[in-house]
Amino acid sequence: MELLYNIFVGPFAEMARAPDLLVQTLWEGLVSGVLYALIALGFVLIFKASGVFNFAQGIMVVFAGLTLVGLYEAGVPAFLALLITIGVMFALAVCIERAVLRPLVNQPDIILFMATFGLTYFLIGFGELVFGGNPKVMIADELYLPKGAVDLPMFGGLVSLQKIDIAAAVIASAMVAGLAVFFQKTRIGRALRAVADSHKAALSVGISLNQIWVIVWFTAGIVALATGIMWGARSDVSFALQIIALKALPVLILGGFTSVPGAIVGGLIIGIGEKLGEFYFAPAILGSALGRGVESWLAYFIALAFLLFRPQGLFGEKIIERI
Amino acid sequence: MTTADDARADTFAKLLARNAAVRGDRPAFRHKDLGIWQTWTWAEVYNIVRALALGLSRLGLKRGDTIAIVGANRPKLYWSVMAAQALGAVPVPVYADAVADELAYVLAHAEVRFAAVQDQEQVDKILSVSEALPHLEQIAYDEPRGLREYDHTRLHPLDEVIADGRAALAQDPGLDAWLDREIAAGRGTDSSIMLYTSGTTGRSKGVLLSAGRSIQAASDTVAFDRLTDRDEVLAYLPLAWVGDHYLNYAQGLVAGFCTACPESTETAMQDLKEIGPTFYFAPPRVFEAMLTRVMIRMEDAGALKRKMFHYFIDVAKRYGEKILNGEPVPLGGRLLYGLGELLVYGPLKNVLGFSRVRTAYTAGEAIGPELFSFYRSLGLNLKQLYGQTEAFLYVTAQPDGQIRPDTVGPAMTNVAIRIAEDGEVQFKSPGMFVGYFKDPEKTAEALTEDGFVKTGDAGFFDADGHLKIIDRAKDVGRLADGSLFPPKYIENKLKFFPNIKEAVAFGDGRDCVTCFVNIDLTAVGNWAERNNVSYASYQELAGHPLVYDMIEKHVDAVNRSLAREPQMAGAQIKRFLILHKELDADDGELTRTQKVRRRFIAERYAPLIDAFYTGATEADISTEVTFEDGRKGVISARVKIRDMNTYPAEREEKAA
Amino acid sequence: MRAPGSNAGVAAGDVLLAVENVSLRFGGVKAITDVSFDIRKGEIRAIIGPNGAGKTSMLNVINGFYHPQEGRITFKGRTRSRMRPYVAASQGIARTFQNVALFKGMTTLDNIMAGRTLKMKRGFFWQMLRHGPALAEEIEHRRQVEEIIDFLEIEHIRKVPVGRLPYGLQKRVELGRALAMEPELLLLDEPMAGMNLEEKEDMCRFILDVNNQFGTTIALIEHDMGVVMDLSDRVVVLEYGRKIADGVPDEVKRDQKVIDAYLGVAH
Amino acid sequence: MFYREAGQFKTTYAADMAVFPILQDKIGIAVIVAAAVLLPFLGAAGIVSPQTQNFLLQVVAIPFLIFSLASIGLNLLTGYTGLLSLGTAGFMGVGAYACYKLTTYFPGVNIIVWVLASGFFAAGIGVVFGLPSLRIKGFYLAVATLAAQFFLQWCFIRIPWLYNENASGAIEVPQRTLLGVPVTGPTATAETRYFVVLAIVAGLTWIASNLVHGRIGRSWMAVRDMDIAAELMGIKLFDTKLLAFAVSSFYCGVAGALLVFLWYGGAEPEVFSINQSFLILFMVIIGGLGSLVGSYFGAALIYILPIVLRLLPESLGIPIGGATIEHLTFMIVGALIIFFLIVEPHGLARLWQIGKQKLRTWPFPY
Repeated sequence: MELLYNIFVGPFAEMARAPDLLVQTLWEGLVSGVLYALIALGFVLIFKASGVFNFAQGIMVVFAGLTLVGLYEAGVPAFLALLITIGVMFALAVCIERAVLRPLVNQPDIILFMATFGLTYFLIGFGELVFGGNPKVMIADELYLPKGAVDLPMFGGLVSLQKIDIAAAVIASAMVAGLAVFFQKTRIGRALRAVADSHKAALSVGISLNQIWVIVWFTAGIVALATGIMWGARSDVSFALQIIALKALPVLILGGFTSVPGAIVGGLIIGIGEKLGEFYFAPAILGSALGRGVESWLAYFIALAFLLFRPQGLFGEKIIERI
Repeated sequence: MTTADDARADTFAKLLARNAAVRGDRPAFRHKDLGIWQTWTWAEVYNIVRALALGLSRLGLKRGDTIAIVGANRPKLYWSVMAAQALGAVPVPVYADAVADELAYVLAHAEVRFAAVQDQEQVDKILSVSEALPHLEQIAYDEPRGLREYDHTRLHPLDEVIADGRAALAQDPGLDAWLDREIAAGRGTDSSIMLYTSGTTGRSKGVLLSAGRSIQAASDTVAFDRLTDRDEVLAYLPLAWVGDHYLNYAQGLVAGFCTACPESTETAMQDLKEIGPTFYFAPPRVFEAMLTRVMIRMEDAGALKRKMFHYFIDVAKRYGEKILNGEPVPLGGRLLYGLGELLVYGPLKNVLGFSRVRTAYTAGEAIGPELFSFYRSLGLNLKQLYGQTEAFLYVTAQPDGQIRPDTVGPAMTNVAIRIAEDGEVQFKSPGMFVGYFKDPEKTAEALTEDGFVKTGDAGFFDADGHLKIIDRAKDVGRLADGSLFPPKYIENKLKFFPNIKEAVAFGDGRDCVTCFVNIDLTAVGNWAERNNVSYASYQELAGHPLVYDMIEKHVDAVNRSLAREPQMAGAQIKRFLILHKELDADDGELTRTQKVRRRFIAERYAPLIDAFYTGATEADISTEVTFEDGRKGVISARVKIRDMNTYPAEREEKAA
Repeated sequence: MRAPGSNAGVAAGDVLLAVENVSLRFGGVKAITDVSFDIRKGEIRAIIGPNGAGKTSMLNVINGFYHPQEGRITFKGRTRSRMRPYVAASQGIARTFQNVALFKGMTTLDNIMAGRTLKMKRGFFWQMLRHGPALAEEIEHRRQVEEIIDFLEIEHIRKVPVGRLPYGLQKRVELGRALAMEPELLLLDEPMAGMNLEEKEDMCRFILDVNNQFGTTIALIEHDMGVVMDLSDRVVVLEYGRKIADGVPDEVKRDQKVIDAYLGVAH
Repeated sequence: MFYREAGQFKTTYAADMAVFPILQDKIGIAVIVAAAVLLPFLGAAGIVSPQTQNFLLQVVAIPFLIFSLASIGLNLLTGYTGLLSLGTAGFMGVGAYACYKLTTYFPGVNIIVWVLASGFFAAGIGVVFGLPSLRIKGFYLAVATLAAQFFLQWCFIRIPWLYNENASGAIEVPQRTLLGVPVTGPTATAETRYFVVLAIVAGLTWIASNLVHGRIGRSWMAVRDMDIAAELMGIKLFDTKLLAFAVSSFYCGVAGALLVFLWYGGAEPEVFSINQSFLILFMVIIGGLGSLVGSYFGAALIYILPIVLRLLPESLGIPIGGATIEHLTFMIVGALIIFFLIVEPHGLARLWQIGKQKLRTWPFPY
């Protein structure tokens, strides 16, 4: 009885009691949701085009961030460093295509999945070898990313929005829009969509599969870089980040593995859900002592619960099994 | 098993009883069935056979009846033979692949009242000719598959016959005693089996063998090859062939060893490998096919492995046979061979299923010396024997350590052999046949008045007293100077060279031996490629001087070897030519079984033969040929003739 | 190999399975519309019809893989509105598939052994030890499976992973797997699809042998009209998910609707 | 080449269905077992120095065996039943913590009993997180196992009761004895612990092989290869999958308990982090999905190889900083994973099979 109260009444009462806090929380959720979405975006791109579930997306984020910072620390001007980093991500895409994807073409998904694990390990080792293992501070200022916060008076309280978060949201939206255009309008984009359906189709568009892979992984690399910068600016650039790659899984489950908008929506649901759970439900149900840190698993439970009712995901339609 | 108790056991039924008593728990038969080697001990077999015998007798089988045995090597069929013999009936095994009317002929001629067959196929065959078989009353079959719909008034599953026998024995203990009496009533003089000789010449004849003699012969050879009840054989040869009945059935019962039956013909090789027999027989062509398969498969191996393989095969060529014959071999050689055994010979014998073979025999036709020594050099104790149905197989066999590719060994224990003045081999043996069934004249023809069997083969003993078969007696001719001329013998010697596909020798009544040679297109073709000899057609290749030189070497080698044999020295080849076309069955030059039709060829190529003896160095010939598509055409060619020099007959050196 | 007493009390000709007014939809798509027919004990029943006529869906309904929105299925006297795969299997309905659905990673032997899972009773404990009763049971069933292997003449591929087998043999192994369930009703979905003539003849022989040696009732989908006419006792014809004819081969062959359906004449 | 199978024919189904039907294989296994048993006596025999001896057992043999056990567990689930799991470490943790609680509450009871018993707790949890497999497959299912992984690890951190409110927040393994000999805790010698681990791992491997060669193993593989066909043959998918989850988690649980009690001697929740799960998964993939022997190969490669890599430089006298070696190791392991996936997606087990086949048909190539 009391439990039921703690679940269905308590939290909402809490929200109602301090709406400004609620807004704050929602905003926080929104922002982390955006970043999840960005990572998920990387997954979706690659999954669409090469059917690979790219576990390495997480480390690519870290790697991109580290390269950028590392180069800067090595004395390279910030924006040059940015360009070089982009170059590095391209090189990385090419290497991956050559060394991993091409030899493993037509292997079962699980194998390619595993290969990206291997890739992750390699990049971790490489990154640490080159830039050292300890966390770095993102060169936000040098990249003219906004600092500080704007405080909006709301419901008799103040909701403070970090400028960097706003920037993140804007950039993320811009990126999504860009990608959408890229997919809908450009020839390559259409080719990519074609590949998602069938590899032959892609060839008929006149682009070799290998090229497409390079492009896709490169694009994913750019997304990773953006994510790296944003995330880095909020906390810092460390290898711990790669774990958040796994957060993308529930996001994708909700959004469906191949849908860009799905990735966004999923990301937001997860992000906001997590924060709400963290601040309202968990303490109410588990008590303030236990209630902390549920973020680490809540996302998966949300996705799981969701799956049990819609196994095909948010945007996928019902699969009819044939024999 | 001592000769003493064989003397007591003078029928197979008694032998079976003895085995059941002496080694009741030793395996007697195996059959790869339902995925595993089902195994029956001698005691079990004796038990089943008794039940089966009773079952058959309840169906009406009596002493003196004949019962056809048709099918592949299956325990139940062997047991049917035993059961019949226990009742004093005479089993008549028939080739499973015989077409309906051959089958009809044999069954009718043998007046069988019963038939024990393998499966639906054989049943159908018999039923299809049943009106030609007035005597046939009952048919028992092994595999019920597909037969359940059939009318079962004359048809019985062997299992039911056995079950019926069992039931009867269970009810009436008296029957046991009756069975014992029946078995005891058997005499060594009774006919124990009737084997039909394959009818190459005229209708096939039913060779009657007696129990006592068969067992005596088997005992001799079992002793000769020291076979015991620890041995295993794989029975894959046709039931109706004397070889199977002797090697597996008779020797099995005498020695008490275990006979294994393959699952099916397709799996025979695999089954051979699984069983790993200790005693093995195969005709030369089987060994030849096996060697070819080995070489082909090795071609697919990696370069390194291939090199190693061939290297050690050479090592084996050098030392293998010597080691096998217990001759002195340098230590280095032994070590090298030992290494080869580990790396090549051992594994090879293993994959071929020969790992455990103690004694292997081949017979039936001449075996190429190359082929023969290949297997021996691997350490496989392969030997030759000479025999025929009328002798219940063995006439001669090679004792361990005295092996030669070109002889068939000295007379087998208790066998008397003599060479008639016309060169025909005649023998008197413990296992020799009683007579041809219902055919006293032919029996008389086959025997000399003093009771020796005429083999119809011509041969002679070499200095070591090893018999050497040279040809069918009727084909052996004489040169003008009276020296022996055995065409087949010479031709075989030539054909052992891979480059020579066919050879036809002439000389009967002439003053010297001459010979046509057909080159083997594939072999010579390869040779031509390696020595970049270019050619456009078979004809051109055949006429090529270099090819002539190569063949000349071969002929020369044959002459040398002939010179080494006093009786053959006269038959050395004086002149030869290479035919411009392949001898072809479509042109009637070969029989369908690829045997040369000497006379026909002689007529057809008369101009060439004349050229031989007029001393011309080349001759023109044009022959009509039939092409693949049946069109007729004429090839004409100018064929060169080579003269050969011959060697004086040398004193043959003793074989070590 | 026959399930003991499987046709106890049921004389040949009795209805083994009856399908009544079955309709099946996927979303808006109608796969089967109001189809009724029956399968009699011991007969070979063919289901034919042009592509997309709903033949396979029908089989899927019969062994409970699809659940029809309307209609009833009566099997061995029990009427259900829908079958469940497990029930169907344990009640004696076995099945082969249009495009072979073997367990690729397993050998011929294991595939057929898997067919006997339902018949194996030994629990986890004994399975864990793989001795005593478990081993005895395993051996017993192995023997039975060997009977099937012998029956289908696939001794030589006993221990070959089925993934490596040619298509024709795979189909045969699949039949063996179905037989291992000792079914009373055997559903064959295009058993001869993609076979060469010789393989087809073998398969025909096996199907007939199964039918008359084990008395197994068989329902088969087949495109090869010759085969259908030779094999089947009765034929039901579907088109666009509806039944357009039902009867013995000869009358079906002469049925105008059937001819049209196959010649694709516009209605 | 060393196989001499001619004459090795089977006259009973029992012999034909044996796990090692070939004589030469039986011999091989016997040799391996003997070697494993004799390993701890190398020191006593003076073949290796005591330090090396200790190193061999403590750093190489014991953990190798434990990881092998864990990968067998995961292999039963992922390799045999085809259910991808990223929660292995979580289930191992359950085993470890269960064992810890049990032995604190009932110190009297023999620790071996608790080690095995803790497997059942893991099995229970495994089943719970296996429930979603009723409806979801493939990567989707991986989410369920990830949920398990993170939830369980969170529990290990957040629930003090689990680690008896130790200030350190970690398990400290108490001393427990078997027949008076200490098997856990600081005083337990490497030899003793090695033998205990060896016995348990060997025993469980034997059981696993029995399972996969029988009805249950066949149902698992049937579900893996073609679940629809399996279902229509009367194999209950749900039950089969849950059983796989249970058995697999049991193995992982025992492995976890061994890991903490007979190797580390104490553990923070970090030990059971997602990375541990990945390592085990690598072992299974590299070793070979659906192969028990493969699990051992995988464990050897993924666990022992880095050790070798660490030792290599100094043994070669190349001066490299420890950290650098760490990083290099990461890179090499990562590269190796990709390399093996490329040369043989079916893992070392397949390579082993191919090699064996070559030896059997030697000198023929096939």
